[in-house]
Amino acid sequence: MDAILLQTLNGLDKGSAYALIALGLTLIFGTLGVVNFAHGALFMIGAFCAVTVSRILNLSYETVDPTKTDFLGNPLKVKTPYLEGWFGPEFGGALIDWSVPLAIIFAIPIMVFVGFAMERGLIKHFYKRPHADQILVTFGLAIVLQEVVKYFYGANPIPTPAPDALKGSADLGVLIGLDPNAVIYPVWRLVYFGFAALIVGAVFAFLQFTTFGMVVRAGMADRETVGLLGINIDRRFTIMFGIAAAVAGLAGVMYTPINSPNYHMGMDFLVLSFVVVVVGGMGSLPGAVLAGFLLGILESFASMNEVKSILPGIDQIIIYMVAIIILLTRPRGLMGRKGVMED
Amino acid sequence: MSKSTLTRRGVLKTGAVAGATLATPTIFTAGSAAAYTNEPTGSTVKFGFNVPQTGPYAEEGLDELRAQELAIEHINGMGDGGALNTFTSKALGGDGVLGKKVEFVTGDTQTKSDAARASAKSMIEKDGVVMINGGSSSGVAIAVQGLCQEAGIIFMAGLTHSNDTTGKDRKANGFRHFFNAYMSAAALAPVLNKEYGSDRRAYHLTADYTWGWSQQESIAAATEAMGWQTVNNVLTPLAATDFSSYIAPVLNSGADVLVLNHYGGNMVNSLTNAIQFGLRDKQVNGKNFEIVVPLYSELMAAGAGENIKGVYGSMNWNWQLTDEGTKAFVQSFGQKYGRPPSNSAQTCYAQTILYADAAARAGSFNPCAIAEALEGFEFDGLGNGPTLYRADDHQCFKDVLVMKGRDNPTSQYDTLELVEKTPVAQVTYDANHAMFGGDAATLGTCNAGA
Amino acid sequence: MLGLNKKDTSLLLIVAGLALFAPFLLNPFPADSGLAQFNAGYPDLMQRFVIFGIFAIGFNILFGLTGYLSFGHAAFLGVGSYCVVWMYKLVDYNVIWGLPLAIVVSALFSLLIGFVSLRRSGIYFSILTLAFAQMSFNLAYSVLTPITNGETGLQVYSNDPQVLLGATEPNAPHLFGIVMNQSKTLSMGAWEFTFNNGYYFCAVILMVVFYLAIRIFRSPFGMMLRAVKTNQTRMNYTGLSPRPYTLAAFVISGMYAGLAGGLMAAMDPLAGAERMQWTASGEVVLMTILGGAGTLLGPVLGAGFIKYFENIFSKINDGVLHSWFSFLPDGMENLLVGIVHPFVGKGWHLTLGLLFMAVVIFLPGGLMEGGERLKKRFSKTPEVKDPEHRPEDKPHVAE
Amino acid sequence: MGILEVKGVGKRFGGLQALGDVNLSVEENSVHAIIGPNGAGKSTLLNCLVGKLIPDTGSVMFEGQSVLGRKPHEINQMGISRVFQTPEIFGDLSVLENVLIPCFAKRDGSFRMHAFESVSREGEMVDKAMAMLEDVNMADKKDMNSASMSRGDKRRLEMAMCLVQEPKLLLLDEPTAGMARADTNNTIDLLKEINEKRAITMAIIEHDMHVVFSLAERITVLAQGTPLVEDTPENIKGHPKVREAYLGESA
Repeated sequence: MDAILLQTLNGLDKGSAYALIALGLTLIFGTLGVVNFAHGALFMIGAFCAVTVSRILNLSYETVDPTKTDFLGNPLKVKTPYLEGWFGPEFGGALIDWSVPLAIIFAIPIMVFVGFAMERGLIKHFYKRPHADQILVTFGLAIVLQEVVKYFYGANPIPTPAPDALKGSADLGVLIGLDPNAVIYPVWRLVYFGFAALIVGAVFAFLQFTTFGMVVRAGMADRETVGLLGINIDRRFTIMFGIAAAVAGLAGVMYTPINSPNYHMGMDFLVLSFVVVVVGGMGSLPGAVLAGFLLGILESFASMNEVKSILPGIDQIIIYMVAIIILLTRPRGLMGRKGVMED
Repeated sequence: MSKSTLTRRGVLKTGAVAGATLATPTIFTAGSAAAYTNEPTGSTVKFGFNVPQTGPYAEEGLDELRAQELAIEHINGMGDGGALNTFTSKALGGDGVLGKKVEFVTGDTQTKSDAARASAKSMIEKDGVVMINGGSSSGVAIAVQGLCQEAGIIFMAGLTHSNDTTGKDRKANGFRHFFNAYMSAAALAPVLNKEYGSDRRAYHLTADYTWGWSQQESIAAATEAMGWQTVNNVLTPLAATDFSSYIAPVLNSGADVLVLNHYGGNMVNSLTNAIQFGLRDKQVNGKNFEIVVPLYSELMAAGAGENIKGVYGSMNWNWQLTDEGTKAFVQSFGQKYGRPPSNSAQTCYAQTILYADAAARAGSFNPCAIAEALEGFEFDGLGNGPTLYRADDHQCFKDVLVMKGRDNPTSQYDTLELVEKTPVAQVTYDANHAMFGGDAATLGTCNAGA
Repeated sequence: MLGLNKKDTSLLLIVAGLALFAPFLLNPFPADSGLAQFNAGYPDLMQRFVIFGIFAIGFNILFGLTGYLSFGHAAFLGVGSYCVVWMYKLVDYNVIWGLPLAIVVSALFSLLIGFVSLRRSGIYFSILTLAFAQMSFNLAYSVLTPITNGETGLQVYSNDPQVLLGATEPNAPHLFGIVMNQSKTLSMGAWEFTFNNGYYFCAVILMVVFYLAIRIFRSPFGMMLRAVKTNQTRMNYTGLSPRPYTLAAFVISGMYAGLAGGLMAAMDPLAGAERMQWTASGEVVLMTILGGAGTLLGPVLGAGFIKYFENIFSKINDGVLHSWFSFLPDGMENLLVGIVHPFVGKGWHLTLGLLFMAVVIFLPGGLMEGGERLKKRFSKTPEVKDPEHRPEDKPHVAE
Repeated sequence: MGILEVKGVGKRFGGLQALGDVNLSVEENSVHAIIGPNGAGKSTLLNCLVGKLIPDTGSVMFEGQSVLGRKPHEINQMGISRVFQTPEIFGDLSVLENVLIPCFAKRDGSFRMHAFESVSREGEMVDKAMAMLEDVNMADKKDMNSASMSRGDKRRLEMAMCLVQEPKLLLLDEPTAGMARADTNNTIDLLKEINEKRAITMAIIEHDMHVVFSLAERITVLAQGTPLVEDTPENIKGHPKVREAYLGESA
């Protein structure tokens, strides 16, 4: 019982990342009809926004501590962040401690800008090109982006911890009357799930209740007709691309305390997020979110010892197996529309 | 630096020579004209450094490359000579090897057996290297070692920790300076016993490929021998990035120690996730819950950040050692690159020096002569204290370090503290040990190619 | 000749000529000059050019003709390799046992995967093939280790049965005694040219399969495959069933992949699981698009292009750069090295990524289109301006 | 007994009764028009005939054999060809190849692995295709990329592709939609000629009454998924039910 509860939580948490990435991918796909292999790179750039903010907050001046030596035997240079110097260790330290949540504020404009730049500078010219060309050019872009990040930040993972207040774990089992230690779950992962739910909700509300969203939804359904109404759908689609980039970026920012970010984390998620999108049904936003959570949960359950002892290695292939089964039984994924991406 | 052939005058000269020789009659030379593969004929000899330069281990590879370049400098008599000054063998005189200046070429293994073999082949076939050194995974090491055996050159392994490299996959042309999973286990077990007691229940998470199994088998055997129980061993996919679903059940399994048989990105993530779940803050069976990471590396420790505080693991070598060889190497490396070397860098440095020294002692670059010179070679002064290159399996035997994540690091490089230097006798095993392929494992015969 | 028209015959002859003289063509620089870094005429890379050329030719029969984009062809490559190494282990080092088996097994495997995956089209098909290939890779790396030797890769051990191994037989892959990794070197002054048995073995096979590919392209079957790509509705209402045609193309391309994988193991007796990873499938997709999907020669060019970058650019380290620019004053030298540094050596991925983008932006039809534009410019025929035609134009099939 | 006998065919889409109890008989060598206002179910009926849709009830017999449950390509192989409202051709292929494909389909059936024969050596097939192109005055365009042709040419090409199969029944979905008057008349002449010379039975769905009355020997009027009347053009012209269905006039 507690094991099932735990794995459900894990599934929801994994699913959150899948769902957020797939959501952005589907937005781009549904509105622009572009297969964006660089979407994983956007996730990665978001994560490195957090790294950068944390580095900036940690900018330090050096003082020499003659009592200690460094690895060469020279007097040790001790670094003190400017922030702590300016605001005192109390408040300055708190700012540094909260660098990941603070990074959200910086990441949104940066990601929107990156999205605009990508769409206007590159993707725009590929609307009418075959999907294969789109794949090639965005894949090339993804490689370039990750190599640039690697050049500046190295290939090693960079630890980017959560604020102290949100570290550690919460005993959820006690809350529902189970034994202590039965259902222990990391606080930050709960935050991540809540954050993902918030973002998903916000995107849906935005599309559902604003005029802008209405036009975009109409455009997703039938681009030409909306264009005929004299609405500048292209401009709106550019904005959608910015939003999709921001969603991927925020998913990345918040992911950094869960796993130390590295330059290839985008590629790690890319294949999986495509599987998620396709299982959900190309062009269907609810489908992407649903499939994200579904696959996250299935993956978590597949890694339980009880399951693995019956089917060794099942956790290695579960996602792909489920994808195959769903695609064979439901031709267009869980919630896909007819005629999208079947040519 | 290494290849200064394209000077302006050089270009003109080669151009002229080219024009002249086009008319000369063609000569067919079968590869067998030489006594052995890539016998150096000119005034230089080429080493091949095959390290991961792209992919997750790129940083590890970069550090290996730094150390290899430094070793070449020292062999060629540039810089401060580093550990050559402390090395017990004095065959190298700082004027290259056997009167030849040492050059090097580099390749990218991408941490894939296929790509590693491709770049190794390119170095052998195109650049004519006499040895290959480097790498940061056992799969790659075994694949390239096999290739070098076939091609008839020497392979000086870099970071490879699987028992198989000098176990069932050992090769006459391959040599390993790095320690292995068995040694890790042998060194760690007594320390764990001392720190955590003999009544512990261990839960293993193991990367689902040969190295992971090899390490898990070794650790389980060593810890069980001192009274621990192995509650469970769960295999995790190599591609896994989020280990939450493997870690969540640990707390309720009755285990009070978690052993993470992971390396690289896997280790960084699984350890980070384990700390997130607050495992080390818990009490199980009336004891503090503990985590062990049997194989540490500086770079991965840096990647895991503060999560490694207080976590035990083992290493081949660390820059904090105080022997003369280590000090000389760290000083030299630190002056040049502004950072302390990692243990994989030290292995590659030592391997390059050892190869050059063996060639100098053997008086030839013939791989069989070099193999003979390395087999049973005892030396000191390269770090780790007295070391033996065992003839039976081409494995180095030396002290193994038990490390612990430092609680209060003073700098970004000061992530681990040295707990114990396990003496070599304690980590020595028989060459036909069951974990190393038993009696069936043989080196085969040395292949000089050609 | 051989049932080909004049144009195709000359194309075949060009490929044969290129393959035959590759050891010369790929080694244009004297062996001891600084530019020798760019020489690609050593056995391993030449073999790779040819083997990946075969892989891409086969992939193009599926993707270039029918438009079905498979992301799982690396699985067949891996299966081919495993077959050949297993034959080494069980029978002996003669490649004659393994290669046919590699083709047969990969045909069966692709029939199975193709039969299931072709129930869907478009990206759904792509993801299905991707899923099958990733499952194969993940299992080969871990659970199936008894069959695949997992991470280390399948190789021959001295205690393997090798039932037919004779006492005098070479202990390396060979064809009736012709050892694959043996080479002869021809020195002409400062130049060195290497002639490798394995390379010529692959090159002969390349010519055969290239010839077969031409025949397929020109056959009614090839025309039907192009019809599949263009308009399946019309096909159905013309009394033709698209699926068996597509499945046949899938299996043929799977056999090409299996053959290529088998040849990899024939050149180098080790089969690694990474060969089956999605990145390997992606690589052949990139090769085909980069060279020009639907063209006969394009995929071979694309394969050569990518393998060249992987093997040549990755080896240019700072030391090499310094030696190139050493004739300049120190400041200039360091500046130039600094500029070039991020793009070579460990940065070769960056160059490759930039080139992908450049090719697909400026040459929508791949390298083949670049070649054609050059040809047009030099033959000075009046160019027909057709700006509207351009963006919609898919790569012209069957050049 | 007609060449095509439709009996009691009905088709529902969810709550919508698209076709209800349609009966239709097409005589051999005749031209039979199916007319009706928008939404009358003409296209649904056509799709039921060619295998794209399977009717819920009723039977469709072609030359005494049922077509129900057969796939479109099987039905085509029985001898039913279809011309679309917007021409469906093989855009990437040349004009000649477009016509060659149905030639091969006719000769080799729905699938054959003729992978190592050369198209250019199939002289008989090429001759046949060329002859067809001559007939529709497109021989000079044989090497053209068919996607770059005018709409009229595409329509002619599609017609040629159907005719070269020598079908027994040709189904035409608004063959003159969007055409100028002169082109429409040309098409009428072409279809007449085909019907007479090649002895091909035709069923036409058409809006343009001019076309219908120029060509058809019998007309079926559909309204709301059911046939109102089936009669000769003369009788249909003045039929009160037809006027009502089309113009909303009460009788």
